[in-house]
Amino acid sequence: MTQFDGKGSQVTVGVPAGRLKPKRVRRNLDLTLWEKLYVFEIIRGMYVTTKHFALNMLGFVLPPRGKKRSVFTVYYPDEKVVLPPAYRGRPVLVMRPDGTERCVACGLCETACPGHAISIVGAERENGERYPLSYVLDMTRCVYCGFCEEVCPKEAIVMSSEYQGLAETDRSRMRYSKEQLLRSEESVKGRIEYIRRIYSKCNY
Amino acid sequence: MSEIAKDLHTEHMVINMGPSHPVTHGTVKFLVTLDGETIEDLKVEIGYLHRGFEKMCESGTWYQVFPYTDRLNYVSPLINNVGYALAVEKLIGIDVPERCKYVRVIACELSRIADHMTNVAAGGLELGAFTAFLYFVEARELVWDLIEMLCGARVTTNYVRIGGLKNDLPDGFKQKTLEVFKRCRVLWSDVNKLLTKNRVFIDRVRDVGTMPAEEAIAYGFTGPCLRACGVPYDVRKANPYLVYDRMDFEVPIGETGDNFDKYLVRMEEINQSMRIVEQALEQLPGGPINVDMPYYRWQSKDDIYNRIDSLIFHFKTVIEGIKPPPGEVYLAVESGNGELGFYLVSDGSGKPYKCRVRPPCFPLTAAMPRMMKGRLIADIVPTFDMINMIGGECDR
Amino acid sequence: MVADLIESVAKIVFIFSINLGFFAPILGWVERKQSAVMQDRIGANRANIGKFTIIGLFHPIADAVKVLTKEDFVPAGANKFFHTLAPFICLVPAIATFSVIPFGGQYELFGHHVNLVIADLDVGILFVFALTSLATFGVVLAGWSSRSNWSLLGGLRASAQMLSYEVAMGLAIIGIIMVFGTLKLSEIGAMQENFLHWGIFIQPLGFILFFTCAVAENKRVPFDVPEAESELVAGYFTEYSGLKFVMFWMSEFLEIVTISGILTTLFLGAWHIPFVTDAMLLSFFQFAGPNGATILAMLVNIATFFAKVIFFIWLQMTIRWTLPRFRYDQVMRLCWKMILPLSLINISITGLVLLLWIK
Amino acid sequence: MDASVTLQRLTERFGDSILETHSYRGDDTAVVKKEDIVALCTFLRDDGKLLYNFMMDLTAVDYLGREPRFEVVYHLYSLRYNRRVRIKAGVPESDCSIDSIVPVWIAADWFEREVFDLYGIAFNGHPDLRRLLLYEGFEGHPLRKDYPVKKRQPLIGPIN
Amino acid sequence: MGSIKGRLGALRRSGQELLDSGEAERLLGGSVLFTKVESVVNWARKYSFFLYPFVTACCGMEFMSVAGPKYDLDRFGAALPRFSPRQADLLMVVGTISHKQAPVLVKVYNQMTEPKWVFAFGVCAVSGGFYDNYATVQGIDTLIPVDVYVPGCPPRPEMVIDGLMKLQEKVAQERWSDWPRGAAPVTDEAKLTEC
Repeated sequence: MTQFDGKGSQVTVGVPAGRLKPKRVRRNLDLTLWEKLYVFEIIRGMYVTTKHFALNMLGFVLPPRGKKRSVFTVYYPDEKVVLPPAYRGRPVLVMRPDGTERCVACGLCETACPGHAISIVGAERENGERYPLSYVLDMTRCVYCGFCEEVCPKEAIVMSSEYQGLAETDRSRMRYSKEQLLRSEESVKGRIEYIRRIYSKCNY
Repeated sequence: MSEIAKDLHTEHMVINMGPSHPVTHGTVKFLVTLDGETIEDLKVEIGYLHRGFEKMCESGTWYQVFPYTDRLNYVSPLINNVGYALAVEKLIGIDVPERCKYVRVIACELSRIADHMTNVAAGGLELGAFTAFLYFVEARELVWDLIEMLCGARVTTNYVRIGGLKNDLPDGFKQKTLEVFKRCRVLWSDVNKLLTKNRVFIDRVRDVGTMPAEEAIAYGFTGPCLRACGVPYDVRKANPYLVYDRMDFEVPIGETGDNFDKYLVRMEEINQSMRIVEQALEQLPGGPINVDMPYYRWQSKDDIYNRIDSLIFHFKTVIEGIKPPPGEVYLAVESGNGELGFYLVSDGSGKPYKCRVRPPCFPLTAAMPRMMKGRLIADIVPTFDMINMIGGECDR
Repeated sequence: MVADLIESVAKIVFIFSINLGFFAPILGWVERKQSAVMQDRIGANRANIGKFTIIGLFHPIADAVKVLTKEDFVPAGANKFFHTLAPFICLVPAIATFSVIPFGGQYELFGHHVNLVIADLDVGILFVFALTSLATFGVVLAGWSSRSNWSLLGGLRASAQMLSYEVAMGLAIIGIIMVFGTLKLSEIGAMQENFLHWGIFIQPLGFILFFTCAVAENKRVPFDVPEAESELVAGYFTEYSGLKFVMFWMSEFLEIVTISGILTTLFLGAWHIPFVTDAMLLSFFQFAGPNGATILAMLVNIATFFAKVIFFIWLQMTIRWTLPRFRYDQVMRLCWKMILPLSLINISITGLVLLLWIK
Repeated sequence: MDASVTLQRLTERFGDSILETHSYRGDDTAVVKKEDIVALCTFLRDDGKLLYNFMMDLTAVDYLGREPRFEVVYHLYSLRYNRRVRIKAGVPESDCSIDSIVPVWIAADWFEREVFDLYGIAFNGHPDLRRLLLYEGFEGHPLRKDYPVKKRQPLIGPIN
Repeated sequence: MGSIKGRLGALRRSGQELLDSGEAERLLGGSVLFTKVESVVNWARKYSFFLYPFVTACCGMEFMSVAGPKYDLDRFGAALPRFSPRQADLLMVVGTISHKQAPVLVKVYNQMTEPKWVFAFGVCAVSGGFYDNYATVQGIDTLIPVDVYVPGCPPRPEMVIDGLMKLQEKVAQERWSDWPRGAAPVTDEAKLTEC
């Protein structure tokens, strides 16, 4: 039964707590003599941990098919994790084939960014085209929320799947200028397809 | 004995379990007055992670609040997103399509599984069971892979939008979920074997931090801690939002409200959440996931790229923000720690006038002195872990 | 005379090189690696010289060298002498106790009688208890002299726990002494030649009780209440840094080895291989001539002794990573209300059986 | 509609002290005078037909430029009847205080301290009214509309 | 005989100031032994960080999974958390530091024993992230000297491991004259309004 006029979001009045049929979790857990003695439960616990130990050690000798070893760890610097297409990594500016950036310095990403990480100075070329004279993205303020990619009307800035080489030993080197942000179209092609698919008309 | 104690003139030892202490996860200070090992008096001081959530919400548009809601209860970020989006939709009076409701329920339940796993793991870690902690961190890693496939980020998801979602379920999601749940159930049973019947663990958590039901209600307990006291109050059953009324799941309750009950309720809720996700994946309907109303939901990129009126309208809504009708609304959702309420006041402008979050773990932390009076100092550890106080949510 | 000198120097060098040189650093690595693989992860394997990482064996060396160059910190106002003395009092008993444990039998080598134990005291077990009670002083001194609330609490808890568990350990061992009739560890070891005479079959309850008390005496996990990370930050060694902090760790690892040694000697038939008596062993190695045979037999016996020690070390490590921690009063209750009565019952049953059986 | 049973019983019992009631978007709301807030809350908790035993949330809103500048908002929930109500009490800036409802629900203790800390509304009769989230040396109440976002008062100064 | 006495006389001056001025090398002729010992010690420090996890906010979740099974920080010898500042050498500041927490952070940094490094984990520790308001410290390098900054909110475990490897490179090139660093040069009770 909805509580108010039809159009509002459907928060119905459900079963009050009194008449709800709950599931009791505590009933059969009083300690039998078996559990009062510490020893047997400790042995059961050690069985679990030793099973993990044995399986993992075995995993080194004859690894399961398709994996190098059965242990869950990824040896990061040597092996990399396959990231899903949705992953939001570092924001990058997309470069047109002729080397100029797609961005027309409209400033939408600058307003939509919650952390005010982007600061743009727009300018016009002689043929009247707008382009960003300077485009500074402060990586110390960016929180990878993806709003800039979502609002950009020109697909000029996208969240690439790069996440390496960002750690620095001094903070001033983390304010990326236009040159550090530019990426060729091919390298972010996957991401652009992905954007077109998720924001396409069929989802509305 | 008392006359001997008189001239023993022993005075109490005051210990400062400061914010940077292993048990307080870095955001709470306990001022403990000790008589030997028993706690005479406990003063709790919070606010070490107060980051000005409400002030930042009031200075951004309605859309820019989403990244801030991720960081409230950062163990289950999607539930905060969905809660805020539902509150704004209730304020505006729009309703999202069916498929979007199902995907939101799936996202919420995945986040709840991650929340309960992290809490039980941290509880085990603080008591010394480091292996159980790492088994559940491994299980949570698998659940996070699902959330990363869905939303693009592991912790700060920023996935839900007002009137819809950012993107639809990726393909192959259902098959991967069933795989992940199979492994999660194996790890769940491992931790269950390690902890539930283990006399050492039971001794540490049984009859510690007990709370009778009426007092729990008076203190404002909600969520697993209230259900552990035997009160079957769950917002998903009391005021079912989205499609929870079509889901068949049970609400586990305990008996005495001590830490062992809280642990058991959370372990049971992990199973129930897995059941809900599987049912939701079965009944998932087709159709769009966003409401087609340009005033409240950014339009699709096809329109923006090709039509000039959509482009102009897109500029207007992004710069000024959407404008819900003036008014106020309160909506509660069931988060990992209890009832997470959003109280929104809108004055018709693009910025929220007031965006209040009712933090479920706030009253639980307030009741810590009541639970700890007269207990031993070592009892603070399991009690504080089992109420799952999250800095971002408690201090906002 | 010279032969005796050589023999004892050889034994001392052998035991201390095994103990301090091999076991102490390796156990740090074993604990990290075993706990890692048990928890589905890898553990330290990145430290490399050139391109060899040899599964992380350089990490204990890296730890040691780093700790040597760490700042040696003494808290303000703390008594520097006691603060520095405490770790030594903790470490010395852990090393010295191994001198009483026989790691092999008695052999005739080149006409000289060789008894593979450093100090064959006829009050072996008593000596062991004397030294373990010394370690309590080190812990309490560390707790008191660091002038901080946490270490004081840690020190108090440690003193209460270690004292009460020494009593329980003493009573748990009396069953073995009654059965074997002697305190001399080498004699106890010799008597367990026959597989069915192993201590664990004669005194199963005694074995469980002694094992629990030994783990509690060494403050390992279910009983690591004095240095409970989550409650008392780092317990009695909160204020220690650098080498002194690692000496507390070293004493803990060495005590693991010592406990494994005592357990093997008393309960698991010291250096005997099951169903193989010394005579059979010597006859088996007859081809290598009398002296060669004794040397080979000696090596085999030493190897079996250390195999059993490694088994017990592995057992204690597994317990370390499986169980959560007791609360302080539960540790006390377990000792006085469960282990003590059980060991008294154990003594009375053993006495009854001895009376009826032997008579 | 049974939802407005609460408002009916409230207007019958406290007719004069209730200034206005509405049910915007289905949330029953009653704006009351701040003087008899405690009596009203006790009635809401103890009345047989209402039984609001949960005090879910207590917060304040700063309507700068309107006469009773602040408004303390209580959200209550009845477990037995599964109903919610919102009580709002206007608090003028001149006499910036209101009676504390800790005697009615003990949960209100920290909520009131937080409102005092961030808005500066004093609660008379509160057991120990101190700052909750901010530190003692902080002057001013940050969530007021006239407090600038970036006005920092750090305890320890920066290096550079 | 005289030159040896002269050399010893030079060494008798306070070792510290001698090391800074680099005169020791000129005197000892830059013997290979001097740099060798230093590189061995740096190698050892590089592969055995005892971590002090100063965890406050959402980055703590990512810190758990970095120390967890999938991205095992223990592979670098750095996952042994020591909660007492005396025994720790790597202070990992994980999450947002509010002004109320700032004195605690500076006190913990001062309590740490000497060869200590600071690892800013996450955007809030690096620069206050998107909490540019009255409550948050705008970057912990305004309080304590920081060695490595890792952006990201929260940073992926791979970015944390990148940061740790960058710190290891930095430690490998350190000289003994860099230590001791001493306490954090911070003024107490500074009341800054708009900054």
